[in-house]
Amino acid sequence: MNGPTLFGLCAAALIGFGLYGLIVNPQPLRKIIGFNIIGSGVFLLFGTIARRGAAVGMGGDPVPQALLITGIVVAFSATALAVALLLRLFDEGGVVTLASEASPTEAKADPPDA
Amino acid sequence: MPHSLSSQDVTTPGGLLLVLAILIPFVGMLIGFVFGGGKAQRVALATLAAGLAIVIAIAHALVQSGDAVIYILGGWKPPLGVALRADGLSVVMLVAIAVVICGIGVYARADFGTPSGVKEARAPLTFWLLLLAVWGSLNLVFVSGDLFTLYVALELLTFAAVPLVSLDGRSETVRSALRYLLYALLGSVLYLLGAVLLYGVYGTLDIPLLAIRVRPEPAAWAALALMISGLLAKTALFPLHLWLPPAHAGAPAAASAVLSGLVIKGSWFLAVRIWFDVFAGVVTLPSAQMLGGLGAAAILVGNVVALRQTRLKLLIAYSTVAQIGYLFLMFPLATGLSSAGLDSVVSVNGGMLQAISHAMAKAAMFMAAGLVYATLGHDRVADLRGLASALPMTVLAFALAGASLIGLPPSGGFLAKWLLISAAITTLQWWWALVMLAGGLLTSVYVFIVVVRTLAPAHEGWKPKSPVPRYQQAVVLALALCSFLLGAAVLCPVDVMQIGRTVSRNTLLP
Amino acid sequence: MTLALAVDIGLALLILAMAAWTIAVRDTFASVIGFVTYGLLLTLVWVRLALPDVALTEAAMGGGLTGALLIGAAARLRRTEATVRERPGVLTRTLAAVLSATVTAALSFCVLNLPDPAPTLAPAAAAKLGSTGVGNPVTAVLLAYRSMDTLLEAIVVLIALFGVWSLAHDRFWGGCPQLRTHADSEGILAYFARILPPIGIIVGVYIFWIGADFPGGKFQGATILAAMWLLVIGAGLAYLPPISRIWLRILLVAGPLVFIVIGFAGLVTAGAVFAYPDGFAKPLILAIEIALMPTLVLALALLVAGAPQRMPPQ
Amino acid sequence: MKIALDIFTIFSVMAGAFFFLAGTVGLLRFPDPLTRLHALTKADNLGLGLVVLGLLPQTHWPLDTIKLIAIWLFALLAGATVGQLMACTARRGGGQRK
Repeated sequence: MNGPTLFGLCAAALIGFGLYGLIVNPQPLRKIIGFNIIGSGVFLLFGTIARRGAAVGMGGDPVPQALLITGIVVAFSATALAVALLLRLFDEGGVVTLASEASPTEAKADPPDA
Repeated sequence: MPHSLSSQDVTTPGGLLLVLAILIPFVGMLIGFVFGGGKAQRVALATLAAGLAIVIAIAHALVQSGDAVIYILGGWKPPLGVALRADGLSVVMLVAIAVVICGIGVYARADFGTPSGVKEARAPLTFWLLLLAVWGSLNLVFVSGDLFTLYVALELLTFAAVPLVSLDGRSETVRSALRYLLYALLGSVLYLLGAVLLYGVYGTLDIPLLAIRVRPEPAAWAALALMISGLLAKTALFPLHLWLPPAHAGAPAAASAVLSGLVIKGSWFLAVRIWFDVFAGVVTLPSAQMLGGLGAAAILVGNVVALRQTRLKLLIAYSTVAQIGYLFLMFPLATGLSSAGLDSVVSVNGGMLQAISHAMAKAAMFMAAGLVYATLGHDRVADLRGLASALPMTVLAFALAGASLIGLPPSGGFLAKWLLISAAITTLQWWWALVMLAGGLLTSVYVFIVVVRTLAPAHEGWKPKSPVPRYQQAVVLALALCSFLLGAAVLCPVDVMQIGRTVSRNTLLP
Repeated sequence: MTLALAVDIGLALLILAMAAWTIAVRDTFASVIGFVTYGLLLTLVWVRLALPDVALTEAAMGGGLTGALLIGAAARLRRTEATVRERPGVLTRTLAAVLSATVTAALSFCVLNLPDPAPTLAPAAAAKLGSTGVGNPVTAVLLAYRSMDTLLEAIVVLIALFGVWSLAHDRFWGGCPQLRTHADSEGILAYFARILPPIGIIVGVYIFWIGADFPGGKFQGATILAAMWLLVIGAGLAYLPPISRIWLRILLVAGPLVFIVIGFAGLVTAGAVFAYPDGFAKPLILAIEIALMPTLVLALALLVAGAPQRMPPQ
Repeated sequence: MKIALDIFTIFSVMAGAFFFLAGTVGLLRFPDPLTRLHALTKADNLGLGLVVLGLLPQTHWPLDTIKLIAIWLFALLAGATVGQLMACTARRGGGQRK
C-alpha cells in the first residue's frame, strides 16, 4: 500500500460518489457537480497511473500528464456549456428542473440508468 | 490471438488526405466565424464541396492501394505519437456522412440563409459553424487510431451537437439540450475511464498495439464494460434513450437531420471499432447477446411508442430509437460467427449498410418533416390531408425513406437485413431474425399511416401556408433515393468495407 | 516512509469526506462551496503525486474557474431552491447506490491488480526529448509528440464558446456578455482589482514562459490571465467587448489557425504534418504557444461570462 | 546554528497551527457572521504568518523565500478584501440564510 495505490483507491471511491450524486440529485446544478467529481476521479486514476510510470528520472510518465491537462480543460468547457444552458433555462421559465413539463407522465427526475 | 490491423506503421501515399479531411472542416468553421453573417454560409458551402472531394480522393486511395490508408502525425510513431488510420469501415462511413452533410447543407440554404444586406443573426451563423464542427469531429471519429484522440473527438461531437438542439431557444428545447448534454458527458467520461484503465494495464492507447496486447483479464473486461456502456449512453440505446426523442424532435428540421442521421453514428462507430478491433480477443458471446437483447428491446419499444405519437417529428425521433436497436443486433451475430470459427464479415457488412442506409433515410425523413411543417403550419399526423398534391416529391421521398427503413427490396435496409438474417440463420440465433421481421412490420405500420394520410384530398379551398422551394424537395428526394438504391451495393466488385481489416477476418476466439 | 503515507492517508480521507459532503448536503450553494474546497484539496493530491503541471492546472482550472462558474450559477439559482423538492424514490437511490458500489469495487480491484513493472512511455519520451528542444517532457508531449490533441483542445474550447453564445436571445446577438455583479466602483473590490492584476499578469506570463523547461505552460498561464481580466470586469472597472468586434474574432481564431499553418509548414520542411524541422523545434513551439495564449485567455474568460446579455451603447 | 533554526521552525509552525485551530473554533462557536469574520481574519492571518515565518529558514535565499513571503502577502490581501465584502453583505442583511 504505497502512495499511488492509495490515491487510486481514493479515485475509485470518488467515481462512485460522483456517479451516485449524478443519478440521485434532482437539481441540474448538483448533477453538474456530480459530473465534475466523476471527472476528477477519472483524472486522479490517470494521475496514479502516471505516477506509477515514473522512470528515467522523471517524477511521472509525461504522456498521461499531458492527457490529464487536456482532460481538465475539456471538463471545464463542458461545465461552462452546461451552466450556460442552466442559466438560459432559468431566464426562460425560472423553474430549473430536468423533468419536462410537456409530458408530466415522463419520470419526474429521470436518472440515466434506472 | 487476433492479428494487428495492418502490420506496418508508416505513412501511406494517400495519408495526407486524412489530415485534410479532419482539418478542412475546422479551418472552414474558424474562417466562417471571422467573416460571420452571409459570408459564413458561403464559406461553409465551399468547405462542404472541398471536403466531399477529399473524401472521394481518400476512397480512391484506399481502393487503389488495397490496404488501410495510414498517416503518422508529426513523424512520431505510436505508441508515443498519434496515427490516423482509415480502413474499409472508416472510408465507407466517411463517404456516406459526406454525402448526407452536403445534402443537408444544400437543404439548409433556405432555412438558415442570410440574404445579402441583412445583419448577422444568431441561428444561421451558429448552424453553419456547428454543421462544419459536427463534420470535422465525425471525420476524426472515423479516422483516428488513438483512444484519447477519439475521446476528444467525442467531446467535439457533443459540444457541436448540443447547441443544435436548442437552436430556436424555446425552454423545452433548452431543457432537452441540457438533459442530452448530461447523458453525453456521463457517456464520454465512462469511455475515458475505460481508456485510462487500458493505458494503466497495457501502456498504450494506439488501437493496433492494443489489439495485440489485450488479453482476457478482469481489467480488460472492466474497461470493455465501461467503454461500451459509455458509448451506449451517447448512442441512446434502449435503457438510456430518454434524452433522444425530445432533443431530436425539438431541433429545427436541418438540425434534426444532422442529430438523428449523423451524430449518433459517431459513437456507434466507435463502439464497433473497439468491439471488433481493440477487444477482439476479449469479447464473449453472452456479453454480445446482452447487447443484442438491448437492441431488440429498443426495436420493440421504439416502434410501439412511435405508433402512439401524434406529432410527425416525435414519430420519426422514436423511429430513430428503434433503428438504433438494429445497429446493435450486429454484435451478437458477428461474435456468434467468430466463435463458430466462421468469417464475421457478413454481419459486419450488414451492420455498416444498416447504419449508412439509416443515416440517409432518417436525414431525408426529418427534412421532409421540415417541409411538411412549412407547408401545413403544423406536423400533426392526424390531418396531413392534401400534402401529396402540394408536395409530391417530398411525400415520395418520405415513402422511399420509409421503405428503406422497413427493408423493402432493393433498398439498403433490405440488403442490410438480408445479411443480418442470413448471419442469424447460419449461427442458429433465430430469435434475432424474428425481432428484425417484427421491427420491419411495426415500422411499415406507421410509415403507411403517414403516407396514406397525405394522399387524402385536401379540404376545398386549402392553400399551402408558405411555398417550399423546389431544390429543397429535390435534395430530400435525392437522399431518399440514395438510401433506396443502396441495395445496388451488392453489385460492387471489391468488398470495400473489408479492405485493410485483417482482424475481423479470422478472429479465432480461445 | 510511514510519515509520508500518513499524510497521504489523511489527505485521501479529507478528500473523500469533502466529496461525500458535497454530494449529501441539502443546500445547493453549500454544495458548490464544498466543491471548490474539494478542487483545492485535489491540488494538494497532485502535488503529493509529484505531478506539478497537473497541480497547477487543477488549481487554476478545477478549483478556480470552475468554482467561479458554479458559484455564479448557484447564487443566481438560489431562489429556485424551494420549488424542486422532490427527491427520487428509495428504489432509484438504492439502484444508484448499488451501481456506484459495483463500479467502485471493480475499479478498486483493477487498481490493486495493476501490473507491477508499470508500463510507461517515459523512456520513449525522454529519448526523443532532445529533438523537441523543450526541457519539460509534458510540454514536449503536448506540443510535439501529440500536438494534434492540443490543437483539438483549442478547437473544443472555441466550439464550447460558440455553443454558449448560441444561447443568447436573438435581440442581444452581437452584444456584450456581462458578469452579473453589482460592485460599486469605489468599493474594496475595485481597490483589490486595481492592485492584483498587474502582479497577476506578471505571474501568468512567468508561468507561461517557464512552461518550456519547468512545470507550467500556456493553459495554466492563460487561466491566470483570464482570472485577472474577470476580476477587473467583475469589479466594474471595464466591460467585455461586444462579440461582433472583428479584432475579438480574429484573436479567438488566431491560435488554432497559426497552429495549423505551422503544422502544414512542417510537411514541407520536416516531411510530416505537425513535424518540426530539427533545430527549429523550440522557436516554432514558442510561436504556437504565443499565438494560442490570446485565444485561450479570451475564450476561457468569455466562457465564464456566458452568453451576450446587453447591446453595446451605440 | 542549524539546530537552533530547526527548533525555531518547529515552535513557530506549532504556534501557527494553534492559531489556525483557534480561528476554526471561533468560526464554529461564534454566534453571528461579523464575529465569525473577526475570528477568521485575525486568527488565520496570524497563523499563516507564523507558519511562513517558521519556514523561512528552511528555504534557500533568493527565489523560494520571496515566493513564500509573496504567498503570505497575497493571502493577507485576499483575506482582507473578502472579509470586507462579506461584512458589508452581512451588515446589509444580504445573507437571507441566517
